[in-house]
Amino acid sequence: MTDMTEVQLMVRLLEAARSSIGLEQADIGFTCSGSSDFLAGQAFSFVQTLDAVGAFPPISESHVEMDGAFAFYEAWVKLQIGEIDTALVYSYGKSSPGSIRDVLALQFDPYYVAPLWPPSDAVIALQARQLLEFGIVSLEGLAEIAVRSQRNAVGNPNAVRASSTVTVCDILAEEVVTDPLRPSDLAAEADGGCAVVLATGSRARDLCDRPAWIRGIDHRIDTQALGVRDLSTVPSVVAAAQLAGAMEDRIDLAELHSLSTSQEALLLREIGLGSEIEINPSGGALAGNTLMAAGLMRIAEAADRISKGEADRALAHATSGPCLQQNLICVLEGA
Amino acid sequence: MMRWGPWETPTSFGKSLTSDKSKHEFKTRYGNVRDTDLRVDLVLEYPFSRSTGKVIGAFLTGLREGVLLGIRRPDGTVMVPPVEYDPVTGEQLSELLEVGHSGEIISWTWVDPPRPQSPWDKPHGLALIKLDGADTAMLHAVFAGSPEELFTGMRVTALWRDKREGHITDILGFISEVRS
Amino acid sequence: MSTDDGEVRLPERIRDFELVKSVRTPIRLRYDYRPSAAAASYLWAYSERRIVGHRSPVDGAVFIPPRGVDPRFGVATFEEVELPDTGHIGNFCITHLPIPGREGLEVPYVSAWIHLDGASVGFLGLVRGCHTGEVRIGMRVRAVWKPDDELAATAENIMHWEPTGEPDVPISRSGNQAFQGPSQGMS
Amino acid sequence: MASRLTAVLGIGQTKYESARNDVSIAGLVREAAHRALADADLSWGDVDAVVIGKAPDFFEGVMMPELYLADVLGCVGKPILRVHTAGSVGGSTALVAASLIQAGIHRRVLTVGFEKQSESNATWALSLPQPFSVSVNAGAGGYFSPIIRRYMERSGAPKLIGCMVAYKDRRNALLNPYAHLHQHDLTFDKVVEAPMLWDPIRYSETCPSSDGACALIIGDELAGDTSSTPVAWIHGAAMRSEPNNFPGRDEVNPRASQDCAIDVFRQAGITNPRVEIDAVEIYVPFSWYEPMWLESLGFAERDEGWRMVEDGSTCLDGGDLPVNCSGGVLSSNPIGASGMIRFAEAALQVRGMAGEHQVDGARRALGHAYGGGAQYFAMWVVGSNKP
Repeated sequence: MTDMTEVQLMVRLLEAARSSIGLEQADIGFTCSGSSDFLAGQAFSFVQTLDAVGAFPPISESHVEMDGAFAFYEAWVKLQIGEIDTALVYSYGKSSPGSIRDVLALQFDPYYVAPLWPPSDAVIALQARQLLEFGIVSLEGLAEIAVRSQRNAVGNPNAVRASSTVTVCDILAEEVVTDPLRPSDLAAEADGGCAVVLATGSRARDLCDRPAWIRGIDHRIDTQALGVRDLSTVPSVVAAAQLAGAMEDRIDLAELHSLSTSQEALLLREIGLGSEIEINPSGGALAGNTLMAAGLMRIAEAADRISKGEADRALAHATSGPCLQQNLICVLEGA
Repeated sequence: MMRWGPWETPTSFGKSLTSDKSKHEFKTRYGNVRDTDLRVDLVLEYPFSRSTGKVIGAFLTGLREGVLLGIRRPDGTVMVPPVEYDPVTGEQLSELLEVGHSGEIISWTWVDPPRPQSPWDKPHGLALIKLDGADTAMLHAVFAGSPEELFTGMRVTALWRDKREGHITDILGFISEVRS
Repeated sequence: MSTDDGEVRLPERIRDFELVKSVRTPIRLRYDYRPSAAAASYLWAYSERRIVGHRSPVDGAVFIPPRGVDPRFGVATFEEVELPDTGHIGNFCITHLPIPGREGLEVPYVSAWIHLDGASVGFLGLVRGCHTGEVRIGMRVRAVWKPDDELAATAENIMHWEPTGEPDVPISRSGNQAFQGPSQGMS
Repeated sequence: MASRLTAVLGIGQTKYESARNDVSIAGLVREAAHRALADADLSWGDVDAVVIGKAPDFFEGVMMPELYLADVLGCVGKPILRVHTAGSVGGSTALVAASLIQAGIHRRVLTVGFEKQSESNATWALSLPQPFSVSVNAGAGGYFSPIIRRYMERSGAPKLIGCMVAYKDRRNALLNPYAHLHQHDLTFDKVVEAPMLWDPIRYSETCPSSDGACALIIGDELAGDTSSTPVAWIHGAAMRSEPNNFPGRDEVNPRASQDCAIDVFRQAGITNPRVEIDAVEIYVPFSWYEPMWLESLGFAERDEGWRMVEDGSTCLDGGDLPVNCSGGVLSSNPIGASGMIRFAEAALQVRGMAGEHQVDGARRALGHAYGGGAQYFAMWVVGSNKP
């Protein structure tokens, strides 16, 4: 939780992102952001946050009411046109003033489901129970995912839930809060933001010793109605992974935007990520879920590992909507 | 706490915003700023009035009259609650038909404590329920004494509100078919 | 091509009833806001009849209310500046509609961009104390504060702004045009 | 690599009304999308991706409604993006959709802008309290009125220019079957005599609050070449944004507006827009914004735009630069769609499919949208020939 406003939060992050590669805002060809009015409790909330960018002289800029990963996609599209060579993407979420569990109920259809105000954790639990009962995952399996996240998060200064000593027994000893899930099965809420700079070809090589190249990126959506979907499958993530070329070569690591251990188990199965792949070295969204930014953070974390030379090929995933309804896959490579 | 929005009277607005809790002690406190003293508790509320169109309107009419409706897809399967457009092909759907008041729990969880606007003010189940005659499941509350009473595959039946107006909460929730 | 005629076939049981055409789905969400340090300091200053802004580290421009950022350059601002409670009207609107949440306010009323002496941008306030037809761009105004025993940590301490009677600021130097570049305010 | 040729293949609009009580949100969006597909002679399966835009989610009380609307737009298994750039959103949304074609990622994209304002109350959604500040403004008019006042002061324009714009646009609306306001018995005197709301803005000089949706099918060169109906080729597309309030800001003629216009005309190879553009659809929610934007866009010199209104240059009948022949935002304003309607109407003109409000022989047209505190801009130039 932060007492800084979104604009104060982002002014520091944007400056850090640009100056890390020696760019000023005037050098950036296109800027794109992602955020949510309902999260902020304000209409046009992103207008104020534009103040953090330094948008004068005026900038070519757009905004999606989505996770920043989709702003990242829009910026990538602009770069594909070939008329600009740099783009800045940012997103942020400050969920502490409101109640995410209630706010997210308003993502559902407004006639049949939203008036029942299903809490967001309960919606996650409906899917988790199916996965458990279909034998796709076990409670121990979920606990192992929670342990891995908390241990990996120890080295991540941005994580809000980390532990170097937690064990599967500790997790299973936790009280069930949203049947069948325990506190450690659900992502820890966090206020925060993320900024990423993209550049094409030679410009990227000039700006960065080892850029993380976007080899493929795709996103797809499934129907929303929970009772229509088979919640034990995620066709949209399978399609996105395939179209992004994820399985065309081995993958060293994956950063997954899972809001629960059950979602992570399902993503591993649907994308086909085996035990040889390092999963969520940052701890993932489980260790700190910043609504509207956690997806972009996955891309940023994966890119960071590549830039540091710790991986050659990485997969980043972002999601939106209830029960992994909409999914984006980005494949990054070091060379 | 301040309210914002025409909750009781749709034509007028609630009280304006001021900072709270700061009135009495500010002089002595100045210079030692404590942000928590300036917290603002805002409630955004509005009684959205939605036009339904014919398909959703028909389902809500059915609820008002104590009838549950589904809609038939070209492949013959039945969706409950009825949607206006086919989720796979995008085609408009039009044939509404009656389905049963009872069905089977496909998945469930337990809401405890209930949220401020939950359909029930005591701990309750939340479940995906496939009604008899339907091929898809609907989300609703399930009433039980504890989560131990609920299980996937459990037969449940709708508990209707006495005074119904054409709203998803005309069904209070579902209860065990055996108990009913 | 699909046919989208919106027609439906209803089962026997409900065919004779009047169809539901609308549904009420109230929304109620609670937000608990905490002010940033800059906002808190700004609000507490009001309780002592002081107005504070932020000075830009780039060229000394003074922003009010302080939001911790200079939006032109996207740089954080920290330095607090005390501002007088006098200034001029940069621009205004005579409104004949009530403000949501302020039913007590008589219409028409004048809302104006108040440019405090020494500030580089305006902020909004109400203007009273003269006929609405007399309000002008460039008119000099001063704050009218609530009585001491009603002061709190809120911008509402200033009930409204009233004319001082001093000569107007020329229109070419009024409002956002009042800022004359880096030299100003750096003393 | 450069931008690929891109064309508008189909356009769909709903009838704009204060309340579309006969449809759900889905039904409203669907109506426009379906008509756009029909116009392009395509079916749902021909669409590769969807880009949807609307103004604040508070208007309908649905958070990120594209999630719930995916089925309705035949989008399951496809990509969908949701744009929100304040009042300019309809324009920005069309530009994001166009960029998917320009980049060579998709062949045909459906883009939709909508607003169902009757579900709530725009004044409520636009006046949500800002924590730690005092509310002294009622609605958007309270924000734009001072800017208009400054324009009037500095240009010395006659006081009734705004009324002339309002009268012209409402008369144009009578020629557009989709327009919300059809005021058959309106006279110029009635416009002038209307009460002041946000002095100097009269009630008659403000936009209505509408339900409605607008949809476009945007396709690549091959799709444009093989279309059975005329298409509108995109000659230029630009967006610009600047902060809301800063020292030295010219809020009457924002730099972002000027820069955006320069960019879009440069891309289209236009050096004299007054001569080279045949029809203009600009975002005019308050009547005085017509002369203000004409200046900012380069159709008139600074402080001279009002003369184009006064001498009838912007009239459909006899003017050399007809502006808002559709009736404009002043006659229909479903906020999230309003910008896209400008873009769509510009395309209709160069396709020669604008019906009774067609500008004879229109070859190139400008679509324009703005939002926020006149700080977000989206523009495109479309033409009947390939660029």
